[in-house]
Amino acid sequence: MKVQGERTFAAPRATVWSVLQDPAQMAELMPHVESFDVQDDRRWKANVKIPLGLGSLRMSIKFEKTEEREPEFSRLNAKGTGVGALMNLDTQFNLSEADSGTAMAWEADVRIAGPVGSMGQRVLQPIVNQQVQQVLTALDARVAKAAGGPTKGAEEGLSPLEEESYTAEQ
Amino acid sequence: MSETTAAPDKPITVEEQEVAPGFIGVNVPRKEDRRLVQGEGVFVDDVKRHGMAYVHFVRSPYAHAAITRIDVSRALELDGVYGTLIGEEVAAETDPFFQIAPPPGGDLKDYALAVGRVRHVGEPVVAVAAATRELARDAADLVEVDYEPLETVLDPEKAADPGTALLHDEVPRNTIWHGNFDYGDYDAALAEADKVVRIKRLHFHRFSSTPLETSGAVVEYNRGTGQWTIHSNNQFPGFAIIMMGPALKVGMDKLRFVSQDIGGGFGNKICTHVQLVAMCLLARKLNRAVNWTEWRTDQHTANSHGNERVFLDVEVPVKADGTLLGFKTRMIDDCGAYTRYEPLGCIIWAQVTPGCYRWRHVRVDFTQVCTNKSPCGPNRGYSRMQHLWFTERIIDIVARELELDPVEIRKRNYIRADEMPYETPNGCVYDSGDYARCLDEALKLVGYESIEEKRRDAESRGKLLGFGIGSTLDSGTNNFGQSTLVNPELQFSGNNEVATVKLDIFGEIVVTLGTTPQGQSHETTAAQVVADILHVSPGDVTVRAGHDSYWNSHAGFSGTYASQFAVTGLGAVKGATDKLAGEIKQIGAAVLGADSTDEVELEGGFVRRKDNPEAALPFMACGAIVNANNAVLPLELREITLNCRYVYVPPHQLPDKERKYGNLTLTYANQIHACVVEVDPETGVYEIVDYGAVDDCGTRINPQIVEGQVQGAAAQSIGAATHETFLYDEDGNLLTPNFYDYHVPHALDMPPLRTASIESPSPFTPLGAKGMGEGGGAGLSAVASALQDALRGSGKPIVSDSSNPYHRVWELLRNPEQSRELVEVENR
Amino acid sequence: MLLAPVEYARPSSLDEAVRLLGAYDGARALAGGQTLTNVMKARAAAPDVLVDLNDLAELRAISRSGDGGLELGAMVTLSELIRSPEVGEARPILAGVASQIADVQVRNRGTIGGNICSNDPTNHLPPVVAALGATMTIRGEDGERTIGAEEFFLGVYMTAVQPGELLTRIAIPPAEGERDAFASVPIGKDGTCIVNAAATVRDGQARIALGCVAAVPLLVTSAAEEAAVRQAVQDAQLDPPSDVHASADYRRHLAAVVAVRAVQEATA
Amino acid sequence: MEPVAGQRISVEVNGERQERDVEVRRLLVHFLRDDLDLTGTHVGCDTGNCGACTVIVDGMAVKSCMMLAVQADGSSVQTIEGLAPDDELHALQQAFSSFHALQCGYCTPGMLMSAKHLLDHNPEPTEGEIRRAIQGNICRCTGYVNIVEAISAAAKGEVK
Repeated sequence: MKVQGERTFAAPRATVWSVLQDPAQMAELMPHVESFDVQDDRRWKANVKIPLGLGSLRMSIKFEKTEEREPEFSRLNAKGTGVGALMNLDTQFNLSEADSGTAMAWEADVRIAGPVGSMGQRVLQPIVNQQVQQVLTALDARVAKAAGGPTKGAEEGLSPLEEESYTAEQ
Repeated sequence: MSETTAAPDKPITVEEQEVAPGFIGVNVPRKEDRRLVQGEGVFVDDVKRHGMAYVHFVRSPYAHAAITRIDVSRALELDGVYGTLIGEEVAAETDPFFQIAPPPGGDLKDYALAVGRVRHVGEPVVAVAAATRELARDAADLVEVDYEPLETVLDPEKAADPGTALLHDEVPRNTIWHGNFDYGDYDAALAEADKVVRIKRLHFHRFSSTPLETSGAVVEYNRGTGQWTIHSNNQFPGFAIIMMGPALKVGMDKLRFVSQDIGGGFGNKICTHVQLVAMCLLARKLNRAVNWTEWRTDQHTANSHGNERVFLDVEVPVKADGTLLGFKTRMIDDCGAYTRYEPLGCIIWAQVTPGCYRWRHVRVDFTQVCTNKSPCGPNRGYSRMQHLWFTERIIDIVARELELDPVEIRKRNYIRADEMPYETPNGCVYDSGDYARCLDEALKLVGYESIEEKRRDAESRGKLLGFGIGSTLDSGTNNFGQSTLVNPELQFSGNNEVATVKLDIFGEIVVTLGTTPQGQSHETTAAQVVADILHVSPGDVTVRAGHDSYWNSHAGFSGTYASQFAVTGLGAVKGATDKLAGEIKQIGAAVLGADSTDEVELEGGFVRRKDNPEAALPFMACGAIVNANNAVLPLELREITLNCRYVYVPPHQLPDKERKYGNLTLTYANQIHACVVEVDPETGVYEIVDYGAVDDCGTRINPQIVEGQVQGAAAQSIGAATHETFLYDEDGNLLTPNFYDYHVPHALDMPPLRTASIESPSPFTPLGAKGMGEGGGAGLSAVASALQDALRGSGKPIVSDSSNPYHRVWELLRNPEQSRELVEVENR
Repeated sequence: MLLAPVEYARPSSLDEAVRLLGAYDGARALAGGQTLTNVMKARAAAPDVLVDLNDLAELRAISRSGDGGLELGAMVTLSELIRSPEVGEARPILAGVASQIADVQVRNRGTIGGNICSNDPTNHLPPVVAALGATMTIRGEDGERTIGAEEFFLGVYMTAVQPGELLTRIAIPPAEGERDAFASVPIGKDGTCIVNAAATVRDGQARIALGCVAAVPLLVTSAAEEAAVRQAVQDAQLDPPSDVHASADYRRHLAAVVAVRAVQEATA
Repeated sequence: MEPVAGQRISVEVNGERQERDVEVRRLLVHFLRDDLDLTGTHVGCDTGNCGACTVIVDGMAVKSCMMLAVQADGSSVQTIEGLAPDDELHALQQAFSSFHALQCGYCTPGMLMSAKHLLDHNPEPTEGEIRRAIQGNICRCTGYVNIVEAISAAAKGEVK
């Protein structure tokens, strides 16, 4: 399942970059992180509780930066395992200077397997879309905090459906 | 000569007292029913043993991956966990399963659990045994397995491409088997043709009959004798023993197979020997009985699927008058990750090479490849269904392109009744049949005479009406010699089945069968045959429920599969009963002072003198004399046991390996189905509004049971044609792993189903009967045919897939040109 | 398959139920269990405590409200909905749609509250309550709040009912000349919906809720003419999921079809 | 009262009171099959689709794989074993046999319980009502034709 989008932050590129490169800050973007452990500046682990509505799915996720070109490009891989579920996430983003601040073009390829996967795409696709939106909204807040002021997006409390440009496909 | 019985308005009901003497051909009530309607049947999960462990398999979440680490320690720490089994132990204690394919396809290594590598989602990796079902599942969740994902191979049309990843390092190009079949003189046929119809690609999809009872076993190990008792629902113990003995390195008598009631099989329960070996190892390791009951999700993700098959570059030479001369195609068959009954599917289709038609010139290039999907195995209509669907698609596409009437082109090309027995281009001998008459019956069932009125009526309601025909040949009683056509080194041929019939000390007639019925009513039909021969009532005959290889009533090919019981099973029953009747007459003649057995006859449970019916000896006395009072018998009669075993062996011959030529089965029952659909042009949603199924399986031992098989088989193919499909995503995850997404027909989905039959007795079988029950595949053709007809006014799309859910029909409506590109006609 | 270990309580009063839901982390209400039990079998959900609502008689009531509308307790089963004379008089669509859900056995256990709280995108009732403008009353230890469908449905299997809270009542406004209809394209006859839509029409204006095309039922309003309805659905720029039963394109196409059919049936 | 992981339940099954200690997570179907050895109730899926586990709880047909055993505490449950006295057949059981409404017999107990529930609430069902009543019971053998005929005949008293 591929999801991608673009958004702009009212913050300098260096600020956005610093947030996206800091495992500790990244961790706080994720839903319900229960524990967190940085191995080195490229690899870290997190135990998260992903809400699936009827219940939540505990996963231990290994993150690894697979590529980075400061200050504009970074690629990240995340492998998650949990009871009855496997997740593989490949995500990358491009940062560019924009008049209002920093523009980020991002894409993510999320794959979920195991019994949870058998719940069907009709269920998982919307769930993934929503989780991605929450991460992005949290990212807004993070960047704003780092930049010492709210971003446009966070200010208006962007709801998933109002996201500037956002597409999902299988 | 054949007789027609139109479909009864109401199904035939049966009352015991109405049963007349002469039970063959009568609807005797089923002996199986009473226990089953009371919930007193014994299915495998109903078997319990003291201290029994429940087993849960840890299965692969990856389609293709290397196993880098397995840690069961946390599972073993859990209270109530008895133990585990992993691939390394299996590899150490067993040999890989015997492979039917010749090298290099046959070089792959297949074990009871994944060894070092997983090749499909759901493949068993670790088995965990615990005190309860729940605990076993809990412990399975504690097993840690690390995987290194590998490139997956999912597209059968690309599997053999150079550079594609390999599933099995020993198998180049993922090619399990390749062979050419060339019958008649195809090039001459092509030269003679007035028109040549070419079809780029036809696709037969993956599905299975998904028996409602999943696979399972309760296995016990006797340390003293080194023998396993395997209570299971495996439907072909003869084959399972052949696979398991060498793997476990034990003789066959160490593997005792027991089953009573089996909740449907349809071929899908033939290949459980893999899990059964894991059970045997666990039972021995833990020294306790172990229960494995497959979950539905596991059955869909990791049990036998029907073979997926693609037909490429199809070429059909046709005469101006619509006479079909032959066909040429390249077939690619996808058998999934392992070969467990394959590559037999690469030859089984050839039993019906020309389908129902007088095609004399056939050229087929056949390749079977492996992919990272669930292993395939026999599925009702095994391998013939795919091929027969292909022949029917050809007929309808040719008819559409050459604007020939679908009924007329069939009648013109059907093999005729007066040509029977008919030898096909590859040497198979169709024993009997009248396909044209079956078609006429089918047309009556769906009211074909008024089809154009119905079409107008549907159009007035905004619906597109379509009419379609499908046919199958249900070839039965395999000649296992056909296996040598895929692997000349194999030492298999012929077929056999066993029955024993005894007259016991109290006059009880007891029958044991070598078969493993899953709803086919063997107890009932066997009793009918015995009753007729011994002149008693079926009620007087006890047929032991189920199968037990310890009863000494099984042979190398014992089991219930491939449409053969009416021939092999009942042939054995008849043979054994004839022997018994002879022995009873010998006793009777001696006791009643007759000079020869010709002077006595059997009647109403007595053997009596023909010249003086008063002089009669009850069967009970015969049983008592032989078993408990034999000193009264003259010496020469003391060898009589009244316990008769008979092995039926069909008159098969060795096929010609070089030419891939010979008769591959003994009987060829015929089914013609017709259906009428109404399509909503706005959505592609369609409904089957009329459905007729005609079956000709020769002499019917019990018409009601035959009709039940016809209805059930039709329902399965209607399900397969509409919503049932095993689809995978790009990572090899099955998208339909349960009955929620794998939609099988329920009572509201089923169309009005009408049946009729004609009887063309087989000249080659003991009772004139033919194996039957697998003919449902006709429905897949009939539905595809009807949909193509319904859409003819919407851009003449070609229906090229056997799976036609609503969205595919909508695509055809939306973009007919795309499907039209598959077809071209060359006018000479 | 089999459930993970879980604890259980069957309170006999609403207050007790709310207290239990609040007192235990990972506590979850168990209504009919026709969805939750299956998700727990797959271990895709593993609540720590199940609070069984089946003894709460006050949640089983069906009554006409003063304004002629309907008050439905969250634990009213689908079978009770089908048989209820009140429902038949006030909003027959609820009975009609309920009778299309799953099968008799499921309808005997499954509840209206459970159906909308699970909010599987293929469920029948979320679009219906959205189209009817129903309000949901949620009770927590700090009291009750009543919200509309737009606030209630948050995502797949997710609603405004927070941990420690309970859906107690669904209020259906009086018809007052509104006519309702439901249209769907299911898999087979009355199978799982591929796409569905509920519509209410009054004075030529239609309120349509589309199901199966997003995480939550999608509400569109338009004039009741076919062209207007098609336009309204197109303007909604649907981004439906693709799965084994339908591509996103097919769902998008069907959404317009069932919307039109629902409106046409309501106006017929 | 506070949540428990297991409890002693008392259920009236086919007219007999049964008391057992069960884990909360134990499904009613496994309570019947494994704890009470009433193996006539079958399991055919893990998603509540197939209906092989259908039993009647307090007069209502339910799928016992979607109900916890503890939820049946204090209830009255009827299974296939209780449909008729040991030596007798219920009219539906006789009809299923007469009309050849079963082949492998695996779906039959659940099918019979759904049919019984139907006739208890609707003694004279139409064919459509019969099909609707067994929609939640999957049969892979028969195509349902004879099952529908059998239920109809049993309702009309056309079988002895």
